[in-house]
Amino acid sequence: MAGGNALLGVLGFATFLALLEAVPRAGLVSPDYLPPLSRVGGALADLAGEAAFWTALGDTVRGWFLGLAIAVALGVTVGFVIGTVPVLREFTASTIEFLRPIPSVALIPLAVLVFGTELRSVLLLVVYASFWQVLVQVLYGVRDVDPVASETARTFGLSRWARVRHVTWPTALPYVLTGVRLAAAVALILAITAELVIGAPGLGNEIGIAQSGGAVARMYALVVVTGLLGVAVNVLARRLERWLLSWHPSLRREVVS
Amino acid sequence: MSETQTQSATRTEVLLDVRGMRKVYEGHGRSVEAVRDLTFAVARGDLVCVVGPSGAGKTTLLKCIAGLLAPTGGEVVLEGTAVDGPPPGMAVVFQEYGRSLFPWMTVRRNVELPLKQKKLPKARRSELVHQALEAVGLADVHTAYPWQLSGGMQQRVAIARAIAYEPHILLMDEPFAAVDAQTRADLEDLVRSLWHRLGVTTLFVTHDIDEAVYLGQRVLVLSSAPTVVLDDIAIDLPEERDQLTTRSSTRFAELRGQVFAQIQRAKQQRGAVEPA
Amino acid sequence: MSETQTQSATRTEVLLDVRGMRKVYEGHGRSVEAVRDLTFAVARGDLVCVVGPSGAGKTTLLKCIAGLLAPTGGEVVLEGTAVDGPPPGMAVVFQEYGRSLFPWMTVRRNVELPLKQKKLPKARRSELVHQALEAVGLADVHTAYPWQLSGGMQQRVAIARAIAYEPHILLMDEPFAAVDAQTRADLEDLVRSLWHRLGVTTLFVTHDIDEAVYLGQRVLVLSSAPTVVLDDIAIDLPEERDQLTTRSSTRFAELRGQVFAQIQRAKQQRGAVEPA
Amino acid sequence: MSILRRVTRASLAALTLPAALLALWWILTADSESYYLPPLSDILAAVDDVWLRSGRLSADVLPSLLRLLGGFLLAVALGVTLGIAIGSSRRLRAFCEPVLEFLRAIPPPVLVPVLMLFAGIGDTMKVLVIVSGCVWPILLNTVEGVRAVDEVLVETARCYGLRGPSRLWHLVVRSASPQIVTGLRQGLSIGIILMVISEMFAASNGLGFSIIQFQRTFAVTEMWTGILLLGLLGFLLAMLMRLFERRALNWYFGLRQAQRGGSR
Amino acid sequence: ACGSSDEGGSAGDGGTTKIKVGAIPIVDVAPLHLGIQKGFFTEQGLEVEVVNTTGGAAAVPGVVSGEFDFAFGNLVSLIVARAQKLPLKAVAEGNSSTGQQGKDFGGIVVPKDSPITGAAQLAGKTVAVNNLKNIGDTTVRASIRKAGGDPTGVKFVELAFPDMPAAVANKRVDAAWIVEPFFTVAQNQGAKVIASNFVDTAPNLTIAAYFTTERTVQQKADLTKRFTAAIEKSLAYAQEHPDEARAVLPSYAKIDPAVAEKMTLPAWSGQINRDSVQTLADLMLTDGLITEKVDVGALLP
Ligand SMILES: Nc1ncnc2c1ncn2[C@@H]1O[C@H](COP(=O)(O)OP(=O)(O)OP(=O)(O)O)[C@@H](O)[C@H]1O
Ligand SMILES: Nc1ncnc2c1ncn2[C@@H]1O[C@H](COP(=O)(O)OP(=O)(O)OP(=O)(O)O)[C@@H](O)[C@H]1O
Ligand SMILES: O=[N+]([O-])[O-]
Ligand SMILES: [Mg+2]
Ligand SMILES: [Mg+2]
Repeated sequence: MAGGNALLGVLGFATFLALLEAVPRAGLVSPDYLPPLSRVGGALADLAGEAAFWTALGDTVRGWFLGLAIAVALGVTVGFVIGTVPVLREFTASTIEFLRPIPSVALIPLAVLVFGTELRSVLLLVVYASFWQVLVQVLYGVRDVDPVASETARTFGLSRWARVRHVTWPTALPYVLTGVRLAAAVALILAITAELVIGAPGLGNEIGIAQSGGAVARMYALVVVTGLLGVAVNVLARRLERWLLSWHPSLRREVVS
Repeated sequence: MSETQTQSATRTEVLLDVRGMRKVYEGHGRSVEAVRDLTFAVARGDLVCVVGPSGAGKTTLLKCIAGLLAPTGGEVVLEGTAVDGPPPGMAVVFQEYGRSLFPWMTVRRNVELPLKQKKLPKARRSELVHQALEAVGLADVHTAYPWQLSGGMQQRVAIARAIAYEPHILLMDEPFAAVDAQTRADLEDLVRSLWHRLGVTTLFVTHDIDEAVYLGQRVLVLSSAPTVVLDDIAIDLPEERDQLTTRSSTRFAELRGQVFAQIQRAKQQRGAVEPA
Repeated sequence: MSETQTQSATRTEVLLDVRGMRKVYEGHGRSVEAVRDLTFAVARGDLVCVVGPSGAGKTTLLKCIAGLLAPTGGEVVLEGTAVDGPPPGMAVVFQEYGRSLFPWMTVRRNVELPLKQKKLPKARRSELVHQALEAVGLADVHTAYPWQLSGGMQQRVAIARAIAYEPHILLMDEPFAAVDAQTRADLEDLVRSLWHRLGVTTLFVTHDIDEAVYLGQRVLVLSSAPTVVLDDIAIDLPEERDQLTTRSSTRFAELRGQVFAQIQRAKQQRGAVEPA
Repeated sequence: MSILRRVTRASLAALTLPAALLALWWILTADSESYYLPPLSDILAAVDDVWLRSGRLSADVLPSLLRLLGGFLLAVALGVTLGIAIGSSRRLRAFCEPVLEFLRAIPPPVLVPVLMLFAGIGDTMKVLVIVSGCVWPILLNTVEGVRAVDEVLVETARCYGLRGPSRLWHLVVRSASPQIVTGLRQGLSIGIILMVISEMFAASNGLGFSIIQFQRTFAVTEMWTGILLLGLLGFLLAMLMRLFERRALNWYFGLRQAQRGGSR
Repeated sequence: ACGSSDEGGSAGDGGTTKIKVGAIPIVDVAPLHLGIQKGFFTEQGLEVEVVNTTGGAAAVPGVVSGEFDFAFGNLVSLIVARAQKLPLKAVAEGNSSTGQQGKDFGGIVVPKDSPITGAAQLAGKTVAVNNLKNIGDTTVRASIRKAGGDPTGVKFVELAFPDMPAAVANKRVDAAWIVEPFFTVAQNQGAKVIASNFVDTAPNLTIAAYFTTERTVQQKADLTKRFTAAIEKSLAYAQEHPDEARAVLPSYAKIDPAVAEKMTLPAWSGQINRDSVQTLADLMLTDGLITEKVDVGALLP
């Protein structure tokens, strides 16, 4: 069954790739601006041979991963604290709504001012943007706890911590994982955007250089790399989900009957 | 507090005191007076059965005693202090048994969780879990998840969890609704032996009159909502009960008839209230 | 198909045919053979009660008949065709009544929804909804949401939904588990009168032996899992039944004893299988 | 009386923390020399000049809002429709997922050149940039919501022959609606971010455009007024969203609250 | 702020000072990279790390915060910053217009079959520039004025240089101000050049400069002197050896070799043309980029 799914996924991706090859070839857009896949593939092969590319990839993955890890840790902690204490939740709601839409991009000058073009600048932006994704999911997840389950826990004298650990956490876990998946993508986007705009080393910077040099195929090759990174991240997240959530209705239904 | 004790010795000490309790559900365009005025007391070590028509407010009452709902009026006093949260040492078997089991834990872990909370050593926990599951006839499903079980099996897991906990107050809300007649009889005897052995003060909600009479020392009959206590019948059957002989005794039939008559009254005078 | 008919006239026409049905649940480290080998037939217009110990596979059987689960082996044939999805004109009352009501709809809309699906005119729908809720004693909760009701009330909403639907096959899985004795008696009579009036072929799962004997024309006794049919007892009580006279008749007591003995057998020889 | 109390409490809850934070900001920056952190008093004093008197409110904020609205609605339509389809079919999900994940990982700024090829440099392009970002949380949450529909409800619906649009609305959408609404909220806030990003390209007006313009011309005080305005806008939109949520999920809040019975 | 170099710019061990220079990875900064390669900076005891920026506006905060010791930025950005009281100081020329009509390293192009033949006809049309309120729109307006047109009705839109050839070819815009290498790319795809806006603005217009803060100039006078000496030597060398300047491009920019071969290089005169900068500042005042007259003397060395 898992094999069948993977096969379908490969099929879907192949269809997509065929489309990418066909659109410029059919003349729907000029291949000068959107080169057909085969040419992008050539550029991709060139990239793979460059040490600098691998360094850039490493830089991006490091910024992304560190940022994501910090954001998830912060988001989950803050989310559970706020979510399980109704007064806190009530009093922070408006502030969260206010801070959340302030785009990281508007913070770029601030980031450069404080941290320069170092990794920490990228981290600031990545953490800021993905933190909200996790936080909000956690808040919703905590809200979704089945009262009968939590009452059961209360009557058996489970402490607040034990209730969080055994009732709230498992209920919120599916939400948290969705949050992590959303945040992972946002973090990747922000890492690359920050590199692009600030000039910190990484794939984004490489994209910027390719763009300002007019190396279209190379630029798309780099874009493809970011996309593939995204796919890899998702595959990992799904693994994690399957492992942690085998009891969840959305997963167990696929096994039963 | 948890030492074994005979019921008669402590009959006079009031453990639970429900005084003029009232509960009105508000909100979402409906305001329902579920319970109008309930007053009764339960002595330490008592086994009280509560019967009443569907929608009478039995679950509401139980939740107020468990400290899960705040009464709109009156008060619930447990061991001398007003209840404002689940008291320690209490176990509840919910009517919504299916939802009260954690779907992310196996049956064994579900039963074990409260014991962990009690900080019992591992060996003792494992022993209690085993005994409890054995007692409800589920010795062979330790590693299954609740949603892999039938309705009656789920309900028995919830019961096992409560008895493994060795509470000194036990609240049960129609705990045998989903099990077959034979299992039900077995479980009834289980509850009585548990009560004997541990001296657990027990409040048992049921809609089965025979069950109420067979199990209880007292049967509280509630009217339909808005609820009051219609009758409080002492069950003077011998302490040692047995499914065959007890149920076929004439006194059993008399008591059964008495409760039945009250319930009929409860159903007929819907709304027309007359406190007991 | 839906015209009123007497049962005897059509006794011979087989509506439902369960042939060598087997069901194994797989997955999550457990593989459970819930049903080993079930074979029986139900004639059009029959009222068959199914009893068996908790975990016997009664719910599993019902779900296979309803086309909600695919049997692992054997087949379920309804009106001559193998079931592979819920057939039209069938109503089911689930054991998990609480979860089978839509929490985002009021009681009325819950009952009305399947009727809308049937494209009945508004006036007719409204009439059916009214009658059904009246019949289960819930005439006054039309605008409440299911979660504002007690457990027994929720279960009665699920029953009202099934009867308002005017099905020609009715499957009920322990439908009266959460209601009180008096209401239960009323609902039993409701089911019988519905069956008389509409000639609905009915399969009724219960764990109450008295109920099974009182309601059914036949009682199927299942063994515990892995399940086979232990006995198929014809209930030769008079067509007109009455809570008082019928239940106190000697034939009733005999039949009751017969079923009870079989159930005892079912419980004792757990695993040791011997088809009926 | 009790309504008054409730309103008072709600406003207190909404205003206390922001007020405290603003006060803190005010005090910390009162005699700030830092070029990039001007005193809050200066920032607030500049709001009137920068946004109200200059007519920027209608010249910049309005077009931004319209584009945001267009992009968001399009994303909702797309996200919910696709989400239901993908959530309901395991095969479709397996088929689409890698491609969707691929597209999702592509940063909108690098998507812009491609979008421009197809949609030009006008508002359509900007709306599409917004869609390209805020469709994901809506889509993902819808998929998860649809996948988690209670089995017993699914079976009930099957038995009563609930099919087609009726099943879709009465079972799938309603049941997934708490999750869908979560997605809408997330999508909205990402939409605002992308509104700013989209105005980094081929724009000549807009709130985000103005902020970036201030940033580039080193008009730091003005830039801060813009950031504040953006936050305020997000806040107001979130409030609207909450109103909608209260209406759409009335049953859900009732269900939870009823089961808690008002006790904590 | 956590800049990389310590107070005083003292030489590290071995007598070299590490500095960070912010520069946009385009043709204009070829001399910097070439100079590093040639060892002109090492001669001055400088070890340069070039950090890519996205242009002057992005480099300014880096310089102000001390993250960069020096950076490359266009003069309009620097004048605007100066008008905002940012204490910036130019230390050397960055690059300049070639001053030859039709043979500059950038200009205004229109689609192949456009009826527009001169800058005067741009009135009322849409023109793409890379940044609004910057050197592009200011100099395009100057072109229109010089051709006798009215610049008030021109509609400018922002478009990144790399996206301009496509926008022109697809007629998304009526005209665009483009610089190399995209200037050549656009012409290869058929676009027509109708004006050289830098040439129209002022003779030998200085476009960009290397700059730092007043504080660095005062407190690290020696470092500033060494950097200036090295970059001026690099500029002169690049001006004299255009082939080497072209050859250094692939080391930091990704330009199609065929285009790199053909395109026009900017001028690296080594001198900031003060008059041209003042002209630019005056135009900015006219066009409303700044609100008060700026004395460019304070900005220039
Ligand atoms: N959350 C709620 N909101 C509004 N009304 C409620 C709520 N819960 C219960 N009620 C109402 O209160 C009354 C008593 O309900 P309760 O659940 O206590 O009855 P019960 O005696 O347990 O019934 P049953 O035997 O059917 O379980 C009913 O009329 C019910 O409709
Ligand atoms: N989803 C499932 N996965 C695995 N095993 C299951 C599943 N559902 C039921 N079973 C198993 O199948 C057997 C029969 O279950 P079923 O629910 O049919 O019993 P039942 O006769 O309805 O019992 P009850 O009277 O308690 O409702 C049980 O042993 C149960 O553990
Ligand atoms: O916060 N973002 O700019 O994405
Ligand atoms: Mg109840
Ligand atoms: Mg069952």
